[in-house]
Amino acid sequence: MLQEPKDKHSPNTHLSQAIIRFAGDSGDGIQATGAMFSHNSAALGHDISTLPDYPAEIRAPAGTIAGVSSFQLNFSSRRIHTPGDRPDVLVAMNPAAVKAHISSLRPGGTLIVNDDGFDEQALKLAGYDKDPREDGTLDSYHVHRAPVSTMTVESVKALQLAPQQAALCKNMYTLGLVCWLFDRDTDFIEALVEQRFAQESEVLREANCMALRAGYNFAETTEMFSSQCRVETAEQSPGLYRRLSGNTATALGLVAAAQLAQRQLMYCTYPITPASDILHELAKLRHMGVIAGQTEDEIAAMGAAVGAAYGGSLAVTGTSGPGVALKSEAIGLAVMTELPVVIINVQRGGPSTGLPTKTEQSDLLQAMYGRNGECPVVVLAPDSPADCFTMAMEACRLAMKYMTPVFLLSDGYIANGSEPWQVPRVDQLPQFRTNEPVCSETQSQFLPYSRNPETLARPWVVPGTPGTEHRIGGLEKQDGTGHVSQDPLNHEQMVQLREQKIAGIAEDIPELDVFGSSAGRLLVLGWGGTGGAIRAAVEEAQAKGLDVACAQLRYLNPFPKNLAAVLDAFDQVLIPELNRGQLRQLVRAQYLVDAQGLNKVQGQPFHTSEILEKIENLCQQPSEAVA
Amino acid sequence: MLQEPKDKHSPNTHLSQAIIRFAGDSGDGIQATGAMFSHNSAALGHDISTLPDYPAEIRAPAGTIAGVSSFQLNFSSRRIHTPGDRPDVLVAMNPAAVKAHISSLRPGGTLIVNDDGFDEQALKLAGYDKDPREDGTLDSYHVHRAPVSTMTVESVKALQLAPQQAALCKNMYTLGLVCWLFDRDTDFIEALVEQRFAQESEVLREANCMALRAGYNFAETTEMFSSQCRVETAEQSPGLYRRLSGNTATALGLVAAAQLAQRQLMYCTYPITPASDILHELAKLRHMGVIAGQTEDEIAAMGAAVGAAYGGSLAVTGTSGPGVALKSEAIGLAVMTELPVVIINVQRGGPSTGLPTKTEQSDLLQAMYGRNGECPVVVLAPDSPADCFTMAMEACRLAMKYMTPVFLLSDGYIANGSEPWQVPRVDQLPQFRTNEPVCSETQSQFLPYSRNPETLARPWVVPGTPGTEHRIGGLEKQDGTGHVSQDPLNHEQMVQLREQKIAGIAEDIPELDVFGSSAGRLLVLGWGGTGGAIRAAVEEAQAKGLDVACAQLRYLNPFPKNLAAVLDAFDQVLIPELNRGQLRQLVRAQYLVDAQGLNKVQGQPFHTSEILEKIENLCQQPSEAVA
Amino acid sequence: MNQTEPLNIPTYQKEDFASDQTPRWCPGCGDYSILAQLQRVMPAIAEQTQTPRENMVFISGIGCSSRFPYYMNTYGFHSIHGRAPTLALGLQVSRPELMTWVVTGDGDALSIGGNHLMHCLRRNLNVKILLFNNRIYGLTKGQYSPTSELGKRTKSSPLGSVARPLNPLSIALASQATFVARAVDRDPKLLQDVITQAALHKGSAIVEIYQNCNIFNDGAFAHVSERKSRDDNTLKLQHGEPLVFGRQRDKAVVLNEQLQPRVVATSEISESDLLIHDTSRDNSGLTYALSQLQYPEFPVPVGIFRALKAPTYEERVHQQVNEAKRQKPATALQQLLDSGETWRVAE
Amino acid sequence: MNQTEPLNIPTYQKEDFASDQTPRWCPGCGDYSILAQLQRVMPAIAEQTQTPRENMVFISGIGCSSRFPYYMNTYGFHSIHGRAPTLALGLQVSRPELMTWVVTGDGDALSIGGNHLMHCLRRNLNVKILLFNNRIYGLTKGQYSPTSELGKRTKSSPLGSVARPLNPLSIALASQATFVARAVDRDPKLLQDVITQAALHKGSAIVEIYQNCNIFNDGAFAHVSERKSRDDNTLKLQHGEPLVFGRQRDKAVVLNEQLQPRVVATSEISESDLLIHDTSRDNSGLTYALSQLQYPEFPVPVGIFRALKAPTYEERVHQQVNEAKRQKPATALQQLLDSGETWRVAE
Ligand SMILES: Cc1ncc(C[n+]2csc(CCOP(=O)(O)OP(=O)(O)O)c2C)c(N)n1
Ligand SMILES: Cc1ncc(C[n+]2csc(CCOP(=O)(O)OP(=O)(O)O)c2C)c(N)n1
Ligand code: SF4
Ligand code: SF4
Ligand SMILES: [Mg+2]
Ligand SMILES: [Mg+2]
Repeated sequence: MLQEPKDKHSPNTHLSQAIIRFAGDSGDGIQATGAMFSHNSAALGHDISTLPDYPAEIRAPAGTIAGVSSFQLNFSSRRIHTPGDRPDVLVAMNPAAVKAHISSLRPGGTLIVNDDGFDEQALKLAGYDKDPREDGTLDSYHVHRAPVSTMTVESVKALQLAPQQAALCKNMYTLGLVCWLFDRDTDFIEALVEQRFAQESEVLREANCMALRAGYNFAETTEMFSSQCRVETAEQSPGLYRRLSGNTATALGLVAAAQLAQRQLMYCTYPITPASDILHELAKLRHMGVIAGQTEDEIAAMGAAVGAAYGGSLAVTGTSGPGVALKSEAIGLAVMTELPVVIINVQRGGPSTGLPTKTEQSDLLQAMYGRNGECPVVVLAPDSPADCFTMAMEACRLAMKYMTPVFLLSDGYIANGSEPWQVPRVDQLPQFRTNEPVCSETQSQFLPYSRNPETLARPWVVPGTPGTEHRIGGLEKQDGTGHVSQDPLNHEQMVQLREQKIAGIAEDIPELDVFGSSAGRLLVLGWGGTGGAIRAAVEEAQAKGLDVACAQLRYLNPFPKNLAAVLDAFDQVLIPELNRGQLRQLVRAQYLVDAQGLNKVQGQPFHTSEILEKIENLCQQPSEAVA
Repeated sequence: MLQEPKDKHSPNTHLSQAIIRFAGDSGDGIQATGAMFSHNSAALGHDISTLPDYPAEIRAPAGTIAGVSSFQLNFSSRRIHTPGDRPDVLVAMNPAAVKAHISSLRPGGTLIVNDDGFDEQALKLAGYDKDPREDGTLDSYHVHRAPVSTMTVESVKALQLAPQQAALCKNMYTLGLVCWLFDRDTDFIEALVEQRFAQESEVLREANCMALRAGYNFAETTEMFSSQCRVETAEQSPGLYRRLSGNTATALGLVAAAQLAQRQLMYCTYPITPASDILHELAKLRHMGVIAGQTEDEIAAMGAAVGAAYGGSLAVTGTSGPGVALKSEAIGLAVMTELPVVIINVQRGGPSTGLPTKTEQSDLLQAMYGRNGECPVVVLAPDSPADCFTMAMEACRLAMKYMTPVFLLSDGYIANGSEPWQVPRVDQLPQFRTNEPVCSETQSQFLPYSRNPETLARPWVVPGTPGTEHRIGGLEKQDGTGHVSQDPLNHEQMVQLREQKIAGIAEDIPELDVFGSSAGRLLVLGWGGTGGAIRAAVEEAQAKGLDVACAQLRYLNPFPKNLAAVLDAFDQVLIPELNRGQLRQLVRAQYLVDAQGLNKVQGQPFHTSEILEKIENLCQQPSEAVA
Repeated sequence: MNQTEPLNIPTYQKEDFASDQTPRWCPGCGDYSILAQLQRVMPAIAEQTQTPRENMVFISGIGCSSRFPYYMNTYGFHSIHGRAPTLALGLQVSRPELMTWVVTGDGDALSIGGNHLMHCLRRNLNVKILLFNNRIYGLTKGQYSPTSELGKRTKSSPLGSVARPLNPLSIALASQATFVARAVDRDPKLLQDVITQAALHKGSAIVEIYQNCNIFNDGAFAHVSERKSRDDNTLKLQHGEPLVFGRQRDKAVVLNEQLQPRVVATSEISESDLLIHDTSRDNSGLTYALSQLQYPEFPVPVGIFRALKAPTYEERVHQQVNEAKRQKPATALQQLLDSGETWRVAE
Repeated sequence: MNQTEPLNIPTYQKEDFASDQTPRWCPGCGDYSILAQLQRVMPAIAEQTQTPRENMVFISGIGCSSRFPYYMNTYGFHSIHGRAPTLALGLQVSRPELMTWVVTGDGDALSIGGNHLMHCLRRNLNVKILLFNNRIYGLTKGQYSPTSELGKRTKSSPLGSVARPLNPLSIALASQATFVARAVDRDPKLLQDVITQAALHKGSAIVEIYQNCNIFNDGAFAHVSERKSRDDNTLKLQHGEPLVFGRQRDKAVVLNEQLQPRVVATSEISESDLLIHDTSRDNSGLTYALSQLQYPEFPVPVGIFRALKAPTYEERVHQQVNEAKRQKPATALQQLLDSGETWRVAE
């Protein structure tokens, strides 16, 4: 039933990888189920990658397709990069879940359905005229039916819960089934349940564990599945690991940066999907001195961040695309006043309100150009959930060293997705330099727009410093003094200085790594959250013998300084993006390279297969002669 | 003293062109003086082009350089395109005006100074240690000194005005001097004064005329100037002409469009320099049913425009760069709901508050990309003051025909500058088609997102129409029905449809005109307000025998469909812009052409000579072989 | 575009105002009740105001509450967060014959959209604003809102919110709203009555509706919606009636000369000392004082605080247009183009 | 970063607060007088609050008034239109030891920036807001502002403005501002006094300053600034004093039984019937009623309307931080990273 189906139904098939997707109503606890199974998998030593997907409504109408929530997990003995394209196993709690997800189940895959969810009303709500379990629709899958709801209620009878409450445990029952299927005991998950309900009633805790064990036992006893399978564990370097989502990673990266820079972290924001969780994480850390606050809107959040930066704090604001639109005027102010602010955009489907809970990469050009005037900023993009930690720190480092706003472009996919993260030791994290004025600057005539000759940054002198009282603002500044200046040549010079300051950062960031040989037929160039899918596709293509390499940009402005050379070394360049070609635009304009696009704008991440197909396609075209 | 100084000081030199600049304190009436002399010149049959320039302060400190206001006029017997680079005649009312402007006076040019303005205090304020009239500073000019203030007061003594009021007429006195210098009588200007003071006191009217005549007579009597000169009149096709500034032209274009489309004009805005005058013009037209109103901010202005468009009005909003930043979220809403809104950006120096009264072209990429998501809009840019009329109408036409937001990128230079405009006959203006639903659409199931197969526009069905009640909004829409849809493939399709709709407009706009031969060594490609300077430079270069042509883009998105072919026909492409290369970015990305930039970011328009020099430069480089 | 002929309004049923979309709120959400009551009174409103369904427009921002327009079979616009009043402005000024409603939440109206709300009210734009106040951000899953109590623990304020809540109706009065009212999701009769009066009002009408978010802020308004306590905890405002409340109508709210309110037993004061509610007071001082009454010290006033006749914004605009047209007969377009600094070049 | 040691504040002179930039307002502009009075009282403010000059910050938006910070020899930030309170929020929360001032205009504060103002006040952020109200847009050359009178003819309203003006102090009170005052550019003593009191106040202080724009709206406040009429047209509010005014102090403002204000001759009422001004009232009803008094029907109240003690926003934030630290001893960064869904891979 799984990816290496040597002997399909013999006991204990050993696999290197498996993809499972849980799907059900928003109220069915799908996200929690998925999270627990993921944690369990990681703890067992698998590499994991997850993809939660849920509707924009808080609780969309029960039983409808619009109300289906899902969670996909890829776990493997090898290093994996994505949650996988098509699940090997689909768990569907109701007809709507079948309807919404069956087409992605791998042919020959395993489908586990909750039979109790299939009454007439439910079928109708899902838009089924006939019962799909009976009309042949599911013939190409291994279908396993279980009266999950009934048996769950049965299993916790001893606790005398209200029937509704009892039924809430059905996700744990299913998890029991799945545990058996993958040949793992329920101890770890029971421990998770203990933790989770530690603050709540003992009865609930007990009920969940009972349902879990009941599911496990049912699978064991009834031989519901003809075989078990076991996914090999991955080789991992020793140490402490943590399952980390992108948003949590971002929050941790900010806290780490603040501590390393010895600055107070001020996170000023206004809630918006899918960025709000960064706020929620940071709000928990008051005891670490973190100030995370909600303002009246995104304009105020950006204004407050500018004010906090002016005061000497590590100022960060987080939002998604529509919020960036509102912040753009004040970002311009931060550019003119040359203050360090990190602006996080967890990108979602656009334009306008768009698809708030879906992922997209369509705010790159907004980050680059979404302001009046020549208004350059640094733009970074993490390429996986855990990389959000690294790049959040990097954003802070560059902002404070160069006195500039820095965009961090995350996206819904990596923000909500998770992967194992080897927890770094704090004493091994990079040291931070911020741009405090050297002593001489505070003496005699203080020049707020004097520049560090190396970084071109101006000094970060904050109110409260005696003797350096000065005035800044959004009007063009005179070089050095920072006074208002309408002088034509000064304006030109300042525009160029601001440009050079950002461009010069290319010297301070890592060169672009190429995976595969450093020259050849095809380079797949990606950025940000598509990193996993591209890497997986290129690995597969290389395994097939194709002459292809890939490189993932995490620095978008400025580009790594070897990018020109990297591009030059390949006959063809393919740029897959979850937009209509925004990086491609930048690369073509800057390097005059006829890069091709692979563009998907469906609110969904790339499938490895989509990229692989395109690679195969391009590699099959007759290659042009190269000098 | 002027451009063709055959016999410098003989009476009645005949010239084909002259450039004069008036400069003085903000309170000296410089702008009014310039405007009257311009009108007079135009009425005499010259082609004219003007450049007002004033400080950001309402009334900057008197006597300082920061407080100097100036007005330049180029008038000619030939078709001219710019206000000229360096004046032949400079009128300076005080030392600060000399200090600020003397360096641009053509060597050998004429300087007229108000001697009364040169007391010690004034010299100090202007930063002169020594009197420039006496220390040799002005040796390379023909300096004419007159005690303007004293003589003005003298000349109106009969009227018994308060001395301060009398002194206010000194600009008219100077104008009298200048009239004599250019051999024109004062009748026309006296008539202008009559009009201007028609509502005000007769004494003031009289005083101004007396000062004017006194100046004229003084020049005549004292032989202050050794000669007069006369600029030939231009050949102009018969008809009614009007001196028109860009902002007025824009306002008139909107009014015309509304009438032609039979829609109510709703102009929703928030004041901002240099766009406010469009509001002031439109506010005067309530009697024509125009509704022009001020909202609480730019966000509200854009929101109100969307609401007005939804209601079926021709909705327009006007602002400058910082205001566009604020409007960007709601512009995204207009894209998603596919409603026709014209957004005027009278560009000024940026970033942030920047240089509010200075010109720049640095908001092109903001117009293209300054929103979250894939959010395409139409972008147009008039290339001269009078062209604002044409392009404002065109913006309205495209918005309503294609149901889309349209950006109109004016700039401070053409908005405040003026030129003669042959007033069109209304019955010869183009007819308008708006996208009202055909009858069948309102019947049976109404589909608010059905599309006109030719334009891809959706029907403009407005509240109040029985039977077509429907709901729209910022969430992704289902094709056809317009219902909220999270369907991945539908999203991709809608993103592409919105893109194609805009791209398709290339079929409905004029091809790009090339001035000069349609193929050759160098093409100078410009956009918007640089049109005049580029044209003038290319004319001069061609006159020198250089193989150069030029083309001015007034359609930036989509580009005219022949642009690829035009670019292809030249060995080299030069793109002069008042920014750091924004059009160049677009052209390079789209056509992979190694276009070069000539970039000026000084808050000032191009000088013809700057472009000419670059052209000469490029034409001198050894040309590469072309197939 | 102005409709001047008397219209022939069809007789509508409640169902005529239900769109074909199924509401997507959480089961038990207070929004359902508000939708139901609104749909119920729409036929009467249409008839009384002679407004056909196609002239009704619902504009909303973003939030759970702002999904409202999808469920009304009228024209509807689900706009962007906080900006619904701005769309209403453009629409209503260009089309005064429409009946425009704004549906908004406490975050939408008072956090990101506070300024637009204030300016809408001071303009007295003819628009009916329904503010669903659940004292929480529903759609973004439970952060504190500008009406959340000080100290409120939410996802974004795990240790309690640190800002004092805004009082929507005090702000509305200070912004010179001409119609101000409060209703409760669980009190259908009151809701129907208040909504109907708001619809009949000409000018900016704002109705704060206490709305239970049973997922993120359940029971926020239990004190005014629980049957057993609500009469003791609410003060039903009725024009011309004294400010008396309580299940036995035995308590009264009075103000002393210093305009400081207090609760007294009706038995303790003479009838002539009772304050009589007057919705038509031009001066908003007393009404403002009422809007400041806070539970538990005071009962929560519900019903109509203020209903004042005043010219609407769009009336003023169009009067100006008409007056201008009268004074200065419409300039033909040609004439306009031909004006200004002109000269003629002869043939 | 908190300064805990007692500071040794130098003794400042007026000149110490003047920067090296020459003011660029129009000759005769009311802004000059405000600048002069502020510079005059700064030494005393610094001393009384023990705030050294380097801890003073002036933040402004955009407008003529917003050029103010350039002329003060303190830290200064000329930000963007309407957003000064948001910068103040970030600054003051991260650096509570600073004394942050916001300088703003009627357009800046009430048009584009209305929402930030409202939220700043409800938070009670410790910031002193000087609102220069000239009832016009100065910098953009003369369009009507949100405080322009109905019917005001300006460049953008040649036939008269059509929106009712906002009352800044009523809005401030409805937003729960803890210090509310009004002063006049031409009354230096009042201005000095009010500014000093605002500076001493802990929490959000808003001072509306009537400011003459002699270029675009000359004489807007002649009734309260002309020597001969001003005593008859203003009501000087003084804590503990009766609401009496007039050159002869022969008139009083009182409330009738319906709590509606009216003017009476002092001779007509007994002294005990006089209303005594109390700036410390928690309930804002009466103070709001005072803020509603409009010339010419009533005198214009000037001076301090309200001055109330209440915890500031940043105090609440930092108390929470401190309390959290006490309850949950600071997690080391390593410990934080090591938490969550973890497992260990053995060597
Ligand atoms: C510009 C912008 N910022 C933030 C959001 C996210 N957002 C959507 S609704 C909402 C608040 C909802 O609260 P409320 O207005 O009280 O409505 P409710 O859901 O409680 O009915 C927020 C913050 C957004 N959609 N747009
Ligand atoms: C986003 C933005 N919109 C508009 C402007 C233009 N603008 C500058 S100041 C101002 C209003 C000034 O009025 P007010 O706040 O009353 O200040 P005053 O000049 O009267 O002191 C406006 C509209 C701007 N700078 N930024
Ligand atoms: S989250 Fe709250 S307000 Fe939103 S639909 Fe659910 S119950 Fe209603
Ligand atoms: S325009 Fe008015 S407010 Fe501005 S500086 Fe001049 S007088 Fe003062
Ligand atoms: Mg809410
Ligand atoms: Mg003002």
